[in-house]
Amino acid sequence: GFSQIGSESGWRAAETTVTKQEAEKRGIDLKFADAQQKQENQIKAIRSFIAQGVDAILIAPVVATGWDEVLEEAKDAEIPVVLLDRTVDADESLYLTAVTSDLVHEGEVAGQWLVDEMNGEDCRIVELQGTTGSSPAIDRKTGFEQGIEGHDNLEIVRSQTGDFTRAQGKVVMESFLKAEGGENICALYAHNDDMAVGAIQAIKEAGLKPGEDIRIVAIDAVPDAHKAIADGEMNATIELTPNMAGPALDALEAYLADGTEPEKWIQTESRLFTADDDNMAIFNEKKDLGY
Amino acid sequence: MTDTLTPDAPVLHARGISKFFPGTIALDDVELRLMPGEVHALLGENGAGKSTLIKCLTGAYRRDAGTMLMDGQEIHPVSTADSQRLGIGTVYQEVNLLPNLTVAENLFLGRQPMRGGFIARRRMNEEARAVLAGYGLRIDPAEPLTAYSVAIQQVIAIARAVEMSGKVLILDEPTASLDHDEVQLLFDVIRQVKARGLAVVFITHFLDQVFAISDRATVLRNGRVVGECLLAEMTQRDVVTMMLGRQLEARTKARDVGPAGKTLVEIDDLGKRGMMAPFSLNIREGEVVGLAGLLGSGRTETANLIFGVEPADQGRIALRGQDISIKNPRDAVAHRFALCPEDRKIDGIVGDLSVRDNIILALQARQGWMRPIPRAKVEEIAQSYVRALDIRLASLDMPIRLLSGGNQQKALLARWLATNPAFLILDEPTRGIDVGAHAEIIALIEQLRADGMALLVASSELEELVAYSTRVVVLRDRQQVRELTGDQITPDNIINAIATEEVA
Amino acid sequence: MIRSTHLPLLITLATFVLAYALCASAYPAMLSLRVVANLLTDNAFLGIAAVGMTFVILSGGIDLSIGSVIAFTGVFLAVILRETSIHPLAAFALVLLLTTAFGTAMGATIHYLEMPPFIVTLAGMFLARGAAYVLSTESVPITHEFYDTLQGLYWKIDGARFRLIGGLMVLTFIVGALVAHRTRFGQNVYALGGGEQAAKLMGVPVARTTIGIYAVSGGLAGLSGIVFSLYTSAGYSLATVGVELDAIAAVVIGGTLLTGGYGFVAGTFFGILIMGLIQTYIVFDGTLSSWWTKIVIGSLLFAFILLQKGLTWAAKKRAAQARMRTATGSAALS
Amino acid sequence: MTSQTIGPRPSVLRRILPQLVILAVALALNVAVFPEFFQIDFRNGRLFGNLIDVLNRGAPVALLCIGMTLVIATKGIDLSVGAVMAIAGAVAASVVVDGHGWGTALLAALAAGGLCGLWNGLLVAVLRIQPIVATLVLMVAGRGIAQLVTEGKILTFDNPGLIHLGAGTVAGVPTPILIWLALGALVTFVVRKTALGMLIEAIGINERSSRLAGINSRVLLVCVYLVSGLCAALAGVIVAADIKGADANNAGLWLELDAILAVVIGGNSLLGGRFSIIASLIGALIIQSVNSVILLSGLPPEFNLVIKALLILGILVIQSPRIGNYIYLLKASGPQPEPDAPASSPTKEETAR
Ligand SMILES: Nc1ncnc2c1ncn2[C@@H]1O[C@H](COP(=O)(O)OP(=O)(O)OP(=O)(O)O)[C@@H](O)[C@H]1O
Ligand SMILES: Nc1ncnc2c1ncn2[C@@H]1O[C@H](COP(=O)(O)OP(=O)(O)OP(=O)(O)O)[C@@H](O)[C@H]1O
Ligand SMILES: [Mg+2]
Ligand SMILES: [Mg+2]
Repeated sequence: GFSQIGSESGWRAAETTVTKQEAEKRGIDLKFADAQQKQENQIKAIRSFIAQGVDAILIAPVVATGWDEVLEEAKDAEIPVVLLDRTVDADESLYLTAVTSDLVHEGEVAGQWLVDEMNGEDCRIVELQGTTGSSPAIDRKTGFEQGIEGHDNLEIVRSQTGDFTRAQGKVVMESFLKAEGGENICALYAHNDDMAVGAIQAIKEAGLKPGEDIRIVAIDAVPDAHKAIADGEMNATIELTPNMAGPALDALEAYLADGTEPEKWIQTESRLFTADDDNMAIFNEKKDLGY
Repeated sequence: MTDTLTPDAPVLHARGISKFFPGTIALDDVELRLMPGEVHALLGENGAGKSTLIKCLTGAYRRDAGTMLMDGQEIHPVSTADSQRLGIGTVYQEVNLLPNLTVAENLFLGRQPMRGGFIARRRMNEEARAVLAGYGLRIDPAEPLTAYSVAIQQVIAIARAVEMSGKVLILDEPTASLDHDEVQLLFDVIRQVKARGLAVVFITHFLDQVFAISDRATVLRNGRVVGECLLAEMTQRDVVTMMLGRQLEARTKARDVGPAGKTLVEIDDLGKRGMMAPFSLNIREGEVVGLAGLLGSGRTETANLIFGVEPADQGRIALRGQDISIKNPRDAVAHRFALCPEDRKIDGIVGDLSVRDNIILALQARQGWMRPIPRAKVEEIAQSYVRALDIRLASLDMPIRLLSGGNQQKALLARWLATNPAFLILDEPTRGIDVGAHAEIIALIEQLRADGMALLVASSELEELVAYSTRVVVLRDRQQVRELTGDQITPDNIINAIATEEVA
Repeated sequence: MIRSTHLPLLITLATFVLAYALCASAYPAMLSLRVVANLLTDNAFLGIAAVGMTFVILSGGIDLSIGSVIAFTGVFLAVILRETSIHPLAAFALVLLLTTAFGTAMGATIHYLEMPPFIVTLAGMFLARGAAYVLSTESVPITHEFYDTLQGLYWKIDGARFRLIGGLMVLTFIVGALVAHRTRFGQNVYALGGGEQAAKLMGVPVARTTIGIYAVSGGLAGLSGIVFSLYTSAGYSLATVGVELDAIAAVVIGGTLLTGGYGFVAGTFFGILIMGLIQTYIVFDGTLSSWWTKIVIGSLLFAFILLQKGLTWAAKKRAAQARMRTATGSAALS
Repeated sequence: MTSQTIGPRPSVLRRILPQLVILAVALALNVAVFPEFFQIDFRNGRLFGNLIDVLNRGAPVALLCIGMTLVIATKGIDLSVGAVMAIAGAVAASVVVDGHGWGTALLAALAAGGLCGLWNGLLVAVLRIQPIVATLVLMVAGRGIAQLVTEGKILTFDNPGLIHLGAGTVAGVPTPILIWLALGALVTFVVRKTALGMLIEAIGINERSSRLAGINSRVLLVCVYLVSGLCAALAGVIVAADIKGADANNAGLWLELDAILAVVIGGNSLLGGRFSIIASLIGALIIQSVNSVILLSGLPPEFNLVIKALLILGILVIQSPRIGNYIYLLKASGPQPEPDAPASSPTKEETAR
């Protein structure tokens, strides 16, 4: 059983596709349950999986808290649980392993990139946050702030939520451009690529050159971001791999075969892509993954 | 009016009651004195302010001026619940019960018998059954209210009001939808209540009923009291003159039916299963066909079937010899049919629309939305009918729901006359209409007939039917049972026709 | 005694039984006790909120704020238990007081300012969710041992756990049904739904009843929030988005008319179970993609509405024919 | 915008005065948080300024509320418009991605929106399902259908014609502004120059009476939902064109609530009847101005919802009939608030369908 959050973003859709592909590759019968972005639906789905007697459960938890009870039930029923792309605040004994990236680290990489890029020059940064209250928004913000800490030349002057969507990214960027004056903004940090892509359009419409007048760094590395980097409209993106299921299923197979306990945290790589990479090639590679 | 007509002190004494609406002074310094153990008629034309006065007295409206004394103590009811607590039970003009509750729940709303903190449903039903039996109703009080006819609902509303009233019982046009027998039943109840020493306020436009049951009357005109009188000392003519402020010309009794023209509408075996047995009817131009019958005999159903409100599932209708198909009211309107419905509130008025829009609604609907009637024309039509039918209003722009009941009825009549129909169906055209207007409407029906229109009129008032019908069709249990023509048309004959097979 | 007024309830019940039978024939595992226990536990918070929604809808109103109030309650509890050392029971009392007051305020606004419930509760929805954000944007875990105690209370048969919160939901439904059908307040709610003007003229205390209804709904949303915090051991300001629509759907599937006046609290119970069943079925199926899940939920909702329409229509037709056969109205008058 | 032929009412200006005042206040708030709010310059071939943004960003809600006003006038409600936006955007995007022109894409999107409207209309007018439930079905399923079209991803396109609809300008003015102004004017004109407006109001107030007066209420009802679907489709295309991609999951999410709010702020009753499209459009601008205040204020996003709720609550309270009555009372010793003639009709007074 695989309890997915939903399909609120392209990245999420890609994760679903990849997971299904990985399962197919291994000849696993995957039961898929979409929670429409609601934790309660995920809990219901897990309970139903238990009632059905599946062999293992994959969850991409929508939020970190609130899983103890249902994980305990899974443990009772002796069904191993693997967490994908986010960990939970529960006792480690309740799940087999967690395959995640480090959200804070992603933010830090982005911050670090900007520090290197600016090389001591003054820079006024605007930030497009994810959905208020969601853990990627909180962690990526924290990470970025850690990344630029101690560099007084870098300053976040405005920060608003763009709800992880292109449309909001564009709208909020427009207001940033007006409130601060486009010339006064030197860099944009967006919590995901979709918002950055929206913001790029807003910057163009304001008569500025994205990527040159305003440097742009975002997270996820979705195909459109690679394209934007290839076009010189964006500077950097940090990959959050949609292939969480591969390592997860590997760990599960090993565990079910001979009881090998995997490590509690399998961290995926947070790779930084810049204009130095062959972005068009990556774009073509990724574009059919369901982003 | 300082001279006391009865020696007792009034149980309820309202003084200087005034009520203003935008553009209207509905009540102006009105005084009402109710003695214990009397039936007090409140009389006046449509829009005179009777219903408004009742609402001010019972706290449904806040009055703008005036004091109320109950047994000499000043009272200030600010809601109907308040007035109920003070012992004033009221039946407002339209049936005011809740269609979604059962009979018993309606009867006991707000004072349900309780046991252990919960409503004792079984006891409530039993008590309701007992109470209703006192009104000659043997119905299951656990059934929803809507399972019963409007007449029965009216009786239930009255029963509720009587049960609630410790001192005063107010009935606003309670008899408008009742049959003769039911009216008698109601009068029995009123007499009992009166004997218990309550004061009863009785509003109606039927003067016979006023004289049959009431002791005293207060007459309103244009929101002012024009007089208070002991009915024993008055004649009907005096009262009418007081109400209208003028004499009502005695009506010629002779019926002048004139020659009828060509056959306009032929109805053949029209019927619908579960609603109306098939019936046939021919109506000629310049002819008024009356529909008589008891409550629930199917008069309204007949009208609705012809007009396509409920599509018939058998039979045919022909207009001037040609078969036509009427599947909905729109088809009917297109063939120049018109139906002035019985229940004006639900089927007639479009409450929030202005009187002007209401009057041209049917005409506009027939013309289609593409061809709006020009402003000037609209104004002209509306003005002319307001004048012709003497509709009392502050302005043509006011929402029609603010008109008094009788004036709403006239506005609806105007709506259909504006379409210049060939065939006009009137369902209870005079319900809730005052004596003056009553006479005007009867005159209007005769006028329309003389102009060559074909009319089908359903009414519960036999005198009225007799006055204008060229033929009368009698219905019973949703079947045509008799047709009366010419000199056969007398009230007695109609009653006989309605009753004969009752024994069978 | 079966009366025509009980028809919608019976229809809902029949629909549930039928649907369950269909599901079980496709996946026999759905007959297990575990599934039944899950239905109760997983829908507990929704059920409790839906009882409040039933009252609101019976009166002809609507309450869009409950999802946000649930989230607010969770965050409030989590934050207050983290920041202070008060006992959870005291916190429960406090939060119930708060949410009831919130409902009361909405009811008062609706009544005294004559504003439509849809809009007032929409503003309430923004406000409650906004207040939750202000308290904490992060999801806050609750780690009080009292919570563990409460969560440890369950009755286990065959691996199925009947938990405290499921029981609480059933209790709420029983109390709700009693209040709706056997108290004056309940009758007044129905009266308001039958027609506010008529109810007013019949002496129903409209102000008190309206405010009471929204207070009940707010209070039950608070209770539901407590249950949700027990369910997830956390408070999260983004939780339970759109629960109001689920609750409305459950109430409507349960046979209550959105126009007010007609319906049963017990019907809502089966409405909740039917909705739960749909979700369980989709998970058991396990092949539906994200979008097909939405489409299937929408279609099933439509199917239920249609089924209800059809059954109601058939029953009405039968009743009309029965009436035609029996005496007409006036015959009942002597 | 137009003079009326049918249903003469007190002058349009008087009807929309409260909305105008509130809009002025909302704009003044903007100036308070951002003094250069009214500054507009010409940059990069387009008008550039906050005021333009308000007009431009208000476009989707403005378009939605044109149809929504008509639906609400018939005592209905359309919860599905957000989902229909997503469907229309997805259809338009997939059509241009398949290599067709922008005209075809626009037509296809409008057809899809029309179909959705038709479906809603049939459920409401023929199957007689309560509008809120009937449109809830499409609200739930519609987003799924949109995702089915895009297969869950954001369908990016670069057809300049289509993009022009959302992000382009005509004579320096952003296209969306022109579109909603034109559509608003067109619908107002059609509705008020013909008898449609009055007939729609009539069925909203008392459908039974209207039917008995010969109005084809069924067809009118279907038409009204159809118009709402078309408006939503147009809004969906604009939103997709604006970001050069169809985001099925997020496009128009919760916008139905904003549209309903705009209609209510426009002083239209949710119980049906009298309506004013112009007032609703001003309502949409008011909402967008409030959003603009939030964005320009620079406060942390946690406060967005609270601020929005409070501002909206304030606006609605000012508009409440009660408060209106008190103001009236102050001006002239008139009537008190009180029940109108008792309604014994079984139609419910207090509903939000
Ligand atoms: N809420 C209101 N707003 C404005 N005017 C009103 C309102 N209610 C009643 N009126 C006006 O007050 C006057 C008195 O109406 P009322 O209903 O009391 O008349 P009535 O004597 O009961 O007439 P009827 O015999 O037709 O029932 C009428 O002119 C009516 O138009
Ligand atoms: N919509 C309806 N649904 C069910 N029963 C109805 C409906 N309308 C009327 N009835 C019933 O049909 C019977 C006929 O009622 P109706 O009042 O229309 O007859 P009528 O002969 O026109 O009498 P009147 O016009 O004097 O009231 C009544 O007993 C009523 O209960
Ligand atoms: Mg009256
Ligand atoms: Mg009749």
